[in-house]
Amino acid sequence: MFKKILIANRGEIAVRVLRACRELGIQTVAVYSEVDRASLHVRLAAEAYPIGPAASRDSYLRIDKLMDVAKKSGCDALHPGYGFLAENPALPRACADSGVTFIGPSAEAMEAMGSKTAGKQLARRAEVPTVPGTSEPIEKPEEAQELARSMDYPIVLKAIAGGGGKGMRVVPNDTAFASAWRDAASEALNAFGDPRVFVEKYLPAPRHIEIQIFADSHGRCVSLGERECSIQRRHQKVVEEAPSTVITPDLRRKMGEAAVRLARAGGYVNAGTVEFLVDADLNFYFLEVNTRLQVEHPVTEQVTGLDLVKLQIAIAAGHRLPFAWESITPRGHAMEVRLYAEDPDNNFFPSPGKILARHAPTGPGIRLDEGVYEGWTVPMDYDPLLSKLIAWGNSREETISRLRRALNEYSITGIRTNVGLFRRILSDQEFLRGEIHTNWLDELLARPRPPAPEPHPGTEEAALIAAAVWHSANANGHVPASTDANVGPSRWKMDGRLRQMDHMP
Amino acid sequence: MFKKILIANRGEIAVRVLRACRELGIQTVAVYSEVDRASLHVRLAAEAYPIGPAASRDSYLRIDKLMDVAKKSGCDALHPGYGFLAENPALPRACADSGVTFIGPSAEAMEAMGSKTAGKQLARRAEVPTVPGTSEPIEKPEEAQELARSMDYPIVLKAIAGGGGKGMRVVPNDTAFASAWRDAASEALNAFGDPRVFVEKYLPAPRHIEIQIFADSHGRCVSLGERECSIQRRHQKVVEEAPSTVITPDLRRKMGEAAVRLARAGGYVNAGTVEFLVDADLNFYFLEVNTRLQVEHPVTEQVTGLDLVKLQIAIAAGHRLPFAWESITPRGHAMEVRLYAEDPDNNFFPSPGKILARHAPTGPGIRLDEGVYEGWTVPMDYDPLLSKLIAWGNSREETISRLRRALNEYSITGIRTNVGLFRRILSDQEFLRGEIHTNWLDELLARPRPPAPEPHPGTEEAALIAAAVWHSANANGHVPASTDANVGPSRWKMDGRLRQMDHMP
Amino acid sequence: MKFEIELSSAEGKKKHIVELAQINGMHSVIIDGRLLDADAIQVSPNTVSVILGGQSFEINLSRSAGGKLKLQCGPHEYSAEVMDPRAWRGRNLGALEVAGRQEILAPMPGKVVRLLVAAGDAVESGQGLLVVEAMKMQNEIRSPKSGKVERLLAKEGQNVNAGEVLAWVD
Amino acid sequence: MKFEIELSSAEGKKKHIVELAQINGMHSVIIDGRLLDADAIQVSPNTVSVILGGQSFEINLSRSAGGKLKLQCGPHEYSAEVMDPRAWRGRNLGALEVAGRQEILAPMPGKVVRLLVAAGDAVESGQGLLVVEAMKMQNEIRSPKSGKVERLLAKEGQNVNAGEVLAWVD
Repeated sequence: MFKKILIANRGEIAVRVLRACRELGIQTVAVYSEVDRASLHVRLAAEAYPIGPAASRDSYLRIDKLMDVAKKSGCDALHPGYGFLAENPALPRACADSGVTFIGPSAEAMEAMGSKTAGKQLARRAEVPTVPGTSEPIEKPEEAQELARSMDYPIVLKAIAGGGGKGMRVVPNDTAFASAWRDAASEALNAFGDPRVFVEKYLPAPRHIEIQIFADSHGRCVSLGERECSIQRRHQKVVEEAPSTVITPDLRRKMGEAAVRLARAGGYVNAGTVEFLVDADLNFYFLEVNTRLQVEHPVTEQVTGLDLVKLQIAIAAGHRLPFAWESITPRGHAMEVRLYAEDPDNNFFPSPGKILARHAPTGPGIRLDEGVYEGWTVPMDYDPLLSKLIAWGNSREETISRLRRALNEYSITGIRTNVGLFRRILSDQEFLRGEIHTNWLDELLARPRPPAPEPHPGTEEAALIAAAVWHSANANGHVPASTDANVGPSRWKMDGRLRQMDHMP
Repeated sequence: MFKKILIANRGEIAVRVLRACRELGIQTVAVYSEVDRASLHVRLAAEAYPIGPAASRDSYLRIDKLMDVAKKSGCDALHPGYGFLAENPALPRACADSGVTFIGPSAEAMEAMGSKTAGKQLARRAEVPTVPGTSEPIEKPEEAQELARSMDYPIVLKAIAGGGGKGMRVVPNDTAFASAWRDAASEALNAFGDPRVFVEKYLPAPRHIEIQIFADSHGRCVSLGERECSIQRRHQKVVEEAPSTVITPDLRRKMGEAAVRLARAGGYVNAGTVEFLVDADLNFYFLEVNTRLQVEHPVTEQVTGLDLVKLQIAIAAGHRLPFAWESITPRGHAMEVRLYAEDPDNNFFPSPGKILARHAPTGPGIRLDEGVYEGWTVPMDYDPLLSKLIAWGNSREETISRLRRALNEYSITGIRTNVGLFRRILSDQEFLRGEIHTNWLDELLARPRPPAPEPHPGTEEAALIAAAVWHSANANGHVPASTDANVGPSRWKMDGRLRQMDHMP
Repeated sequence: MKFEIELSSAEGKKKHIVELAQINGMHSVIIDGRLLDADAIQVSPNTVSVILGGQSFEINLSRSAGGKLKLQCGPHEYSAEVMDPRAWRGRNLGALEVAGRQEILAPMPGKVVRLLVAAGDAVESGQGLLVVEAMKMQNEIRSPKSGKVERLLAKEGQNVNAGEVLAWVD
Repeated sequence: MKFEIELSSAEGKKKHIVELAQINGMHSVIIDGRLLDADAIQVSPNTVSVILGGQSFEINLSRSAGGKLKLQCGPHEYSAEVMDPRAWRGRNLGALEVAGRQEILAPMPGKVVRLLVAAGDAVESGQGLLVVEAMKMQNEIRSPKSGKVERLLAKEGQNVNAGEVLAWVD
């Protein structure tokens, strides 16, 4: 097994990988940009090295610096997490050159399956159904627009190097084409350093359902079942669950076999996800392969009981998959919500800044994969994902009720988060009935917001009292109690503590 | 189902019950003593009422006040948690008088099984093996000492109303009898308001293994399997796990059947735990019945996937047990450690006080049932249990490695905790081999402490730097960054921030 | 102690007089003359727990850029302006709003990646003015009204802070 | 800035000179004359993160009753006395210890439930002096030395604070 692993990422996924290493008794090395010095993954790591300025292209995307750190600190393996360089074949190549094991597929497998176009070609060869469209990048906008017209709108533009909806635009009609092309290309360039996009027929109201696969280097390849990821905003997943409410055992087997067929055709090793679109008649079409760990992997972990990151590490170390698919018995239902630093009441604008207060939920059925802490300043330079809240229950209903309970306990002060969005989603009748598709959330958000629930009687008075108490405690630069070793209880507890008028119930 | 439940408890268990109510859509009413106004269970509850001074006997043990709150707030049910009045038949009786459903067994069942002596008599009738000794309370110390001599030392004195090792003393020889009797009686009086104790033969080096049972009001009674609770200090459980490393499927069945037999004989309804001592030859002896939810119930929840508190509520509402034992398939291994506010380096003296800083672990396989928060002052008036940290894994090894990982992340500043004790236990070879018994921990603690692991090179320099940085930031009453809405980053980040000498790795 | 507090919510704003008083030794709250059965305590630097007639409320507070108090109580949000006795008179009535002309503020810190209009352009309400990138997302800032771009202060490539004026539309 | 810091651990105590300096614009740390490759930042009110030659340390700090600094770094604990330039001279060398005579201090806040000895009694080392109850546990306070109970300040039923003197044994 490995001695020391370089975690070439930041935020919650760096923390997630770090914890898996700890549990395996493997030492950890973190890297950080200038604005990440105080980040949780740096605090928790055994070793940490700076790799440059805030901008990703100068730090987390700099393979040369990563290799320097790996050598300098004596790492024998590297975990890329997701995003950044996770799907860039240059990274496994550089690792090979430096004698560091890359925890993930080979550069060749990435190229054979990673890019949307290559993946599509492979899918056709492996007889996996695909969505109509081009599979080659198109250089000239005019050319692409011609093709779009010939295919009939709506079409969708996708970045070759894309993922997570970045560099992706749906084009409803011909007039919208030009600006959509511009946005997609520039977003793709910013996010992946590659502006190339291609054109695909746009399926209305499909579901996004993906299969988690695992392949070892000894020829075994298995499916760990599906994740339902249809709740998306601007093509960005925000809620994921397993199992899907529409997948039958038979369909699950078919999709699993298709995914495994594809992986074998690509000579794939380690963890991967095969994304499908599923239409109203439960036909499934290959969408793309993510040649890495997914953000939403905990959903699969909670129902299978497996630790996918530990499995990735074991497979990279040459171990055999310690099980046959038959032995995996999913249990209950799991659901994840992605907590972002963004303002749902204001166009979901990003909301970086200092976290002044934070109360995180715990208790039965609740898992929190987090990358933040109270007092930390969320930088403006990276993806706004703060934490992932995952609930498990015996049924979808229990899982949702636990998620609701946890979200009610979750509060964060100082920055805006999208917690309110989940309150709305988790109480929507269509969602509760499982009647969802990839446009469902955008349509929900386009509808007039339902009137906010009446505040409980007294809420306004309580707010007024709180304002007065807080003002009198903090207005004159008073140091609140719990924040300093040296001062006593807060002024209010000292001389201003309000007491019940009548002490007996 | 119930509309509103009164939670007649405090601390982590009050929070635990409150969360179950939330998930069931049931309103919650909390009660608090004067020193608990700022406690977590009060903050999270929908309603909260004061019930008097700090001393339990003036607040949490006052049935009349609880009934007043129940009436005033319109509760239709009451959950007692554990400890306090949970095993006092007067509470269910008072509830019945006020038309409030008591979530637990009937007063009669409590009396028939609750007290150690009555439980023993019942066990004999139900042909469940018991430990030799008296089953009646003994009033006169002389009388008890006579009996002790006749039974041969060592013997053990136990409080009739006892639980959690309170009012319990092992007596090695005749000379130690008098003081042991005095301590047991006075501790029993303080803890339960009942000084009566009885005498029992003391089995050397037994295991404490208990069976979780559930009975509904429609005649179904099932066993949810065992919990291994042999890791105890002064007869107080500190680590619990399931399954036990020594229980065979056959023995599990036998013990389960015995427990169910006992429950049926006592006409028992709702959740209960039948405690057994298991000797080296795997003979099991009935110890006592706990007619309530156990502190360590999460261990069973993590392996069965069931929510025992929700089950308690459903059964009290007259629902049928929603399963047959056959359908419960335990998965993996679960282990709980009890985090106490006590100082393992100083005779485990209690350590109440203000929690200045707190970093709690999260992530895969980790559950935290907590009753505290940063900034809260732990009162000196109650049990020192702060939180319960529970880990789940596919194997005992994985579970232990997750628990170790979580304990390394767990830090609490301002008060002492027993986290260090668990570091020692979880790295002990005998523990790792599962070679444990109820005296094992006390023997471990009696042995000379193994030399502390060498601090990593640089730890001392790091401490010196931290001291200098913290001093310069806090010495002159400076408000640290993360603690106030109005001030900017901490002084160190402002003008004194230390930077890496060479920026490149 | 007596406070004049203007509380604003989605429903509108209203002034209240909140008095933290002592009545024969007991602390108590009087709001707009009504004596309330209340118990409040600051449980952490930015959180106050209020129990009002047995109902338990938890309010998170922070200071907004504008100096107002932001209050969150579960899903409900308020903003408050507190005037305590010390500051009672001679208080600033808040920044004057430039009537008619709208200031376009940066909603978050980020980088101006593209200008979609030029000073002097006529714009429709909802029309995109410029694109600000933050956290790898491109966010189009739209015009709140139909009118004319009076001034365009932001430049492409410029880093802006939250609340910074990007343009004026009149 | 320069600090004289006395660091105590299980292994003993030692004085160090810690200098937070600037060398051609770069901040740096010098301990006892050695220049270190270090980066430190206060991540929360009671926590400092230190990266020393690539090793990441997290230290939790708090002020002990005695005014000393308590430091926790994972399982390792230190206490420190910091003298900064301002307090350099004329500093208090710490409370004098009463030689020979031992003060018996309450290890935690609680209630004295039973006295096991009387003033004037001869006691063995390890012998119980009194019982303090806190958090429902009875804790026997034992004599640190063999000798005579010179004074017994605690009374049965009395509430005591942590660090309060209960008795003197000489």
